[in-house]
Amino acid sequence: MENRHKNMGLSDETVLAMYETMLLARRIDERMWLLNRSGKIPFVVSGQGQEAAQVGAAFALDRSQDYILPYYRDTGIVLAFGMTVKELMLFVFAKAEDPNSGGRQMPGHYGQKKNRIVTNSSPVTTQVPHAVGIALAAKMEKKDCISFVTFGEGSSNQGDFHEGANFAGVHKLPVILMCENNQYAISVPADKQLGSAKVSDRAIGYGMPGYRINGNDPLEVYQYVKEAADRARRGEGPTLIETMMYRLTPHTSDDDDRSYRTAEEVEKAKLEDPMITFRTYVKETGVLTDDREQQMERDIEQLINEATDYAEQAPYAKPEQALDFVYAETEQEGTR
Amino acid sequence: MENRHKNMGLSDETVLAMYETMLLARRIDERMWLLNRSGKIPFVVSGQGQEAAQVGAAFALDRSQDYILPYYRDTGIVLAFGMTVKELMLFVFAKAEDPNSGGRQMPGHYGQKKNRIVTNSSPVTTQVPHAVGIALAAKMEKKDCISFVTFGEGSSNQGDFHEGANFAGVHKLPVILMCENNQYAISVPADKQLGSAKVSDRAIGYGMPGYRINGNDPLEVYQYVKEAADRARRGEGPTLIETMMYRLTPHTSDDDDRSYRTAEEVEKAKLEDPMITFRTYVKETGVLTDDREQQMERDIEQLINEATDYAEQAPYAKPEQALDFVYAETEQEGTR
Amino acid sequence: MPVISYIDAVTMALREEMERDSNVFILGEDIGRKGGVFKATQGLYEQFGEERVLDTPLSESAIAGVAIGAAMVGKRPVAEMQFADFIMPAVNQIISEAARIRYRSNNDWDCPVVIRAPYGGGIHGALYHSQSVEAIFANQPGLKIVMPSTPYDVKGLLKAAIRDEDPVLFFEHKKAYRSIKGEVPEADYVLPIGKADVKRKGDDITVITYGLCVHFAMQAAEKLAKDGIETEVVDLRTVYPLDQETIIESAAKTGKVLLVTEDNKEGSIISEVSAIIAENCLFDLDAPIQRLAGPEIPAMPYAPTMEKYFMMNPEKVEKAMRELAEF
Amino acid sequence: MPVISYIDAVTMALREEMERDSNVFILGEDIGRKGGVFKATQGLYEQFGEERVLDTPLSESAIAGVAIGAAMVGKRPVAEMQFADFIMPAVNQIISEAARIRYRSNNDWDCPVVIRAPYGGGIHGALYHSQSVEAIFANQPGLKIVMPSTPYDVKGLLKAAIRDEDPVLFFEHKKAYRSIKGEVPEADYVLPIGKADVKRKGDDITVITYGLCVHFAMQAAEKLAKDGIETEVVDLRTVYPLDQETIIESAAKTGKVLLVTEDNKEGSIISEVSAIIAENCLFDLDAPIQRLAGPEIPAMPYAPTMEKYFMMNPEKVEKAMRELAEF
Ligand SMILES: Cc1ncc(C[n+]2csc(CCOP(=O)(O)OP(=O)(O)O)c2C)c(N)n1
Ligand SMILES: Cc1ncc(C[n+]2csc(CCOP(=O)(O)OP(=O)(O)O)c2C)c(N)n1
Ligand SMILES: [Mg+2]
Ligand SMILES: [Mg+2]
Repeated sequence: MENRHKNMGLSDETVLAMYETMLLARRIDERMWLLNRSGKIPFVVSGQGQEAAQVGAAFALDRSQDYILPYYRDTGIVLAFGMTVKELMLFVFAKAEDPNSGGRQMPGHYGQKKNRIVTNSSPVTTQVPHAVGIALAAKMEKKDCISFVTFGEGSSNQGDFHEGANFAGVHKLPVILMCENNQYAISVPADKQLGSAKVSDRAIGYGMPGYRINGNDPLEVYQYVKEAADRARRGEGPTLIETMMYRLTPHTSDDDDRSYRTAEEVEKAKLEDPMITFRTYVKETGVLTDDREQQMERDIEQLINEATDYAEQAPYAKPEQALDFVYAETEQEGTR
Repeated sequence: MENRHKNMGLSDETVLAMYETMLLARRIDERMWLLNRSGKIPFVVSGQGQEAAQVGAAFALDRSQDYILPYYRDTGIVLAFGMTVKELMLFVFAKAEDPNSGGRQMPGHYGQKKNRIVTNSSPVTTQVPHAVGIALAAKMEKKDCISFVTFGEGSSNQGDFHEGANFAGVHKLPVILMCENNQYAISVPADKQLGSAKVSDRAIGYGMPGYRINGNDPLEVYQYVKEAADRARRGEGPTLIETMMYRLTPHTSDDDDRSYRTAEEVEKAKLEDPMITFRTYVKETGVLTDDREQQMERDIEQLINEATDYAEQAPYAKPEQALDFVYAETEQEGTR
Repeated sequence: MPVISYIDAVTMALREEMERDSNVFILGEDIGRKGGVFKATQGLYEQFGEERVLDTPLSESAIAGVAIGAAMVGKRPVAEMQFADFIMPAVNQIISEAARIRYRSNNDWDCPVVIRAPYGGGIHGALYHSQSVEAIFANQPGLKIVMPSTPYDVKGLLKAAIRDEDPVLFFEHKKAYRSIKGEVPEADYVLPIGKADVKRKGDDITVITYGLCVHFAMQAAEKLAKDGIETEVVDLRTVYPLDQETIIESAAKTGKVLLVTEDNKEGSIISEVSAIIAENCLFDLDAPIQRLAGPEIPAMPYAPTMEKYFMMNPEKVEKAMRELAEF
Repeated sequence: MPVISYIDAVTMALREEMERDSNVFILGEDIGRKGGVFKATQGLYEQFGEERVLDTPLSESAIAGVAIGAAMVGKRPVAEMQFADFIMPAVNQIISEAARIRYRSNNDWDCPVVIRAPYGGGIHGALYHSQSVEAIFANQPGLKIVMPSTPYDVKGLLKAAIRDEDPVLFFEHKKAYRSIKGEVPEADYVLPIGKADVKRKGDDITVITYGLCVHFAMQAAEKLAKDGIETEVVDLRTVYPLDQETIIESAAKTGKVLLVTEDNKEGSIISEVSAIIAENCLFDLDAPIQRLAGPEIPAMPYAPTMEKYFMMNPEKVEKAMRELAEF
């Protein structure tokens, strides 16, 4: 197999780190389903099948200064930006120590200021204008950072996508809009969601370049996001990147996908599972040895075990803690 | 001058009727400004410079069955669809007899069911999804009618434009979206409104054809709208048409446009005023004789004079009539 | 009479109305092939086909706006917002458009649209799948807001909403969907929108509430009855515009009123109920008008401890009722 | 102290805050070169440049959303909605986002954004340029809603809003813009958000209101004073969350309370005020809690006859005050 990453200027170590982050995201995800099916956590929203795009993109950003606005499937992105396995487990167990929300939000609604992971809500696509606002602030302050926001293809039909993208286009703001097109919005297939053939067809309507690329290939995603990031930093404005992939699991643990798609379709998509295809790549290019792989799997399992144990035993927030942080602390007396 | 309308299958009478409707719209508009400046009516919103696109489009529709969702500058369209000068004057004088709203809405917020002019509000672009809903109903009922909706280029940045256009694209609905790009949204020039070069660039993002055309030429607009209407009736879905023009007046009677654009710019645009250029066309192609023109102007003036007198003298709604029609009459007892 | 669940009453009403009137159609996210994320529309896609059971793009403003457009030309659309929390992008269409179409056109046009949405908490839905959103709309003449508590009321009121000549927001408590069951006639019937329903007669205290909380009040009322305290339970059913007559009558009769909502208190539906009573029957009152509501926080958190802390329940209602009775 | 108009106090506050803190910037439709459709931002584009006085595309959800994003990373955006009526497309950003950012992130993130909008009627604005929209937002913990009545309050409260650590909706009565003038110190000062202001002391009756209606109440109070009736006028200033203490204190003192709003009555701010009083000082009351408000119609019509019928005015307030005093 051809070594593609050398030409891109990526070292073996970086590519290995990408693979490891993807693998970690996948194993965490699998563990969450186990925990859910055994009744230990009430809810899972999954990123299986989307790790390549997530991790490829995250590695193309400046993880020391860029802002990310991930959506609920982006375990791979937040891991790459510094959220720990323990923190993720605290989140799904809804424990007080969860740094995303203190156990207030459903899993997947990421947020962690110290890692510049911007807090997200459930109503889809509201984060797009936020990303644009952060890019505007960066531009005003002549900072070198950019913002990076993700969303599903179904969500690209919300008004906020349009309004945010256009605002970014008018002011040539340093923001990357990445659509994770997993071909379904819950039960509705993309052709019933999108009037257009591609989400990337919308880019020209905002005066930005638009690309549809293979979201199962982390190297291709890395390349496009890197280019978009460079352009953003040069003041040349936003980019829309549509990454094609498949949602390998049901929408969430509450969903039964058999009512709207066939087992064959899912099986077929699994052949393109980036965890398989990229594993083949790192193995065949010699980036990952068998030994190293076994060690990696063992390490990850241990990490996840420890995190799970810790999170399971950690305390919930006290009932009355529900009252905290409606307004800034200093003002609560005045306003409550 | 070359006779263009013959080749398009338009008779001299039709072209003359187009010119006459444009002229009527212009003269009404001019009268409204006079009435405003003399303190007789509180507010004018103007369509000067946009008559060609409005009338060209209206004549391309089936005025016996299609639904129109005009915006506040579309005097030319509603005239073509059967609203009378008297009715328009009753509207601007806010009299009880106004068929649009009984004196409830500001001028320009058209609505007249018997002529299938769908009631419009002030928040821009909400009418786009309505047009799509009407087209959906037509499709469900296998009716031959289509819907036609207009809006400004600034308004095309609203979420409702995006959501409505996409819905129409997904379901291939018989609707025509026509943008009247008069190059300003109040004080903000189009390049500060639109990330894209053209509004029509957005069409591909909804899977529909998009055209930018000369909105000062009623024949060109007629042609494109006619084609779009034919396509819609054939079940081939929606079309986005961007008509280029210039807003020759301030935004409304409350606006002073000197703070954001130069007199030279306005003067230059006046050279393209469709009332001048299309007049030249109808005169030079022999559609309009000098005699006929003088008669036309006299008739229009008389029509407007009579309508103005009537409207001025007509009574306002009684104060308590403000209470009527919050809910359907039959139910008021139960719910008030 | 068959006993069915609250959600089955939703489905039954939709099916019967779609059978009765070919102008009725439904649209929303995942309501078609999947039958809705809660299964409220299950079987309808199969029965009525893709055109009358329309899976829409993920865009609530278009769902509302398209429904409004269709309603203006004679259709009877029933739009689903997947969760009440996601009605927010459609607020402009609902308030600026649906609520004002008849009024602004001086009765020339109308807009008989129904917008259904599951609301309420207690299902581990966290901030954005638990909210009560009715107060946002409960100041908009032209709108009606219906929030039924029982399967019987669901069927009768949803049918009435679909036949109503004006826009109706129809909020269904998602925790009630499967936990609340009751007798529902197979025959066709409608219940009046705009009328509260006295779910229990009593002379000592009045509890006025709506939705799931009606059941909490009924349970508590049974307990109090054992101690000789007779509670009148008024189910508002239509929370906007309110049925002043029934509210005033019951408040005047018992002189002791407890108002209950799952929503947070300030600016809620029960604030208006209190104001109506304070305006109309002040001198009949033997106790301050009590309000029992969620805490002043945006919505209930995910962690079970905090969710439970927020959520209304029979114990909280009973405690407040006893305090009022003893006042 | 110079006497300036209500709108000039807006401009002054914006200018001073922009001079004081380089993180403050303003954005909205036509606020730049044109200086705003009401001229509230006049001169700021010239003084601070295009970047800090940003003309935005015509898209309110983006205006709010972009402001929220910028606020989350340390900016102090002040967004203008051209008319309060056009805040509707931004409801999702305001309620789901701005109001919940601190809460949902457990205090990790915050959102110090101000959203200004002119509201209210009496200017021939018809249905969509006359509305009072505060009730839509007055049930959302996390938000604050400020509605000042005088130029002095405008300046002090707008500065406080800009410095506030949380999102503030700041509604300015457009009829007050030029008709209301008052003394405003040139010096820097802030007024407390969350505190009502007793604009006039009195022992006989209490009028509680906000915005333009404060002036109507003050005028009427002078007339009543000539007949020996002393009115206490409470200006809510912050209509959400309400200053319960001041409300309760004044209601308990006079025992006769009239609540006034320009909004229609059902579900309005004054309904909550009434509920607070009914809950806390029922036995201090000598008369039912009266509410004086607009009729239950969507918004005021354009025709002068019907607009006047809707609009609050000093005569209507005086009449209600006299009736209450005589009760
Ligand atoms: C405004 C809004 N409406 C509805 C929902 C419910 N919902 C959650 S995820 C989802 C589908 C999203 O599809 P897509 O954008 O393609 O993302 P994916 O889940 O496929 O990754 C829906 C409808 C929501 N969260 N927000
Ligand atoms: C949602 C909304 N926001 C703001 C306004 C105020 N407003 C009225 S017209 C207008 C500009 C519209 O520009 P454009 O769409 O280009 O139409 P034009 O007036 O130029 O014909 C604005 C901002 C409005 N009516 N609705
Ligand atoms: Mg998807
Ligand atoms: Mg324009």
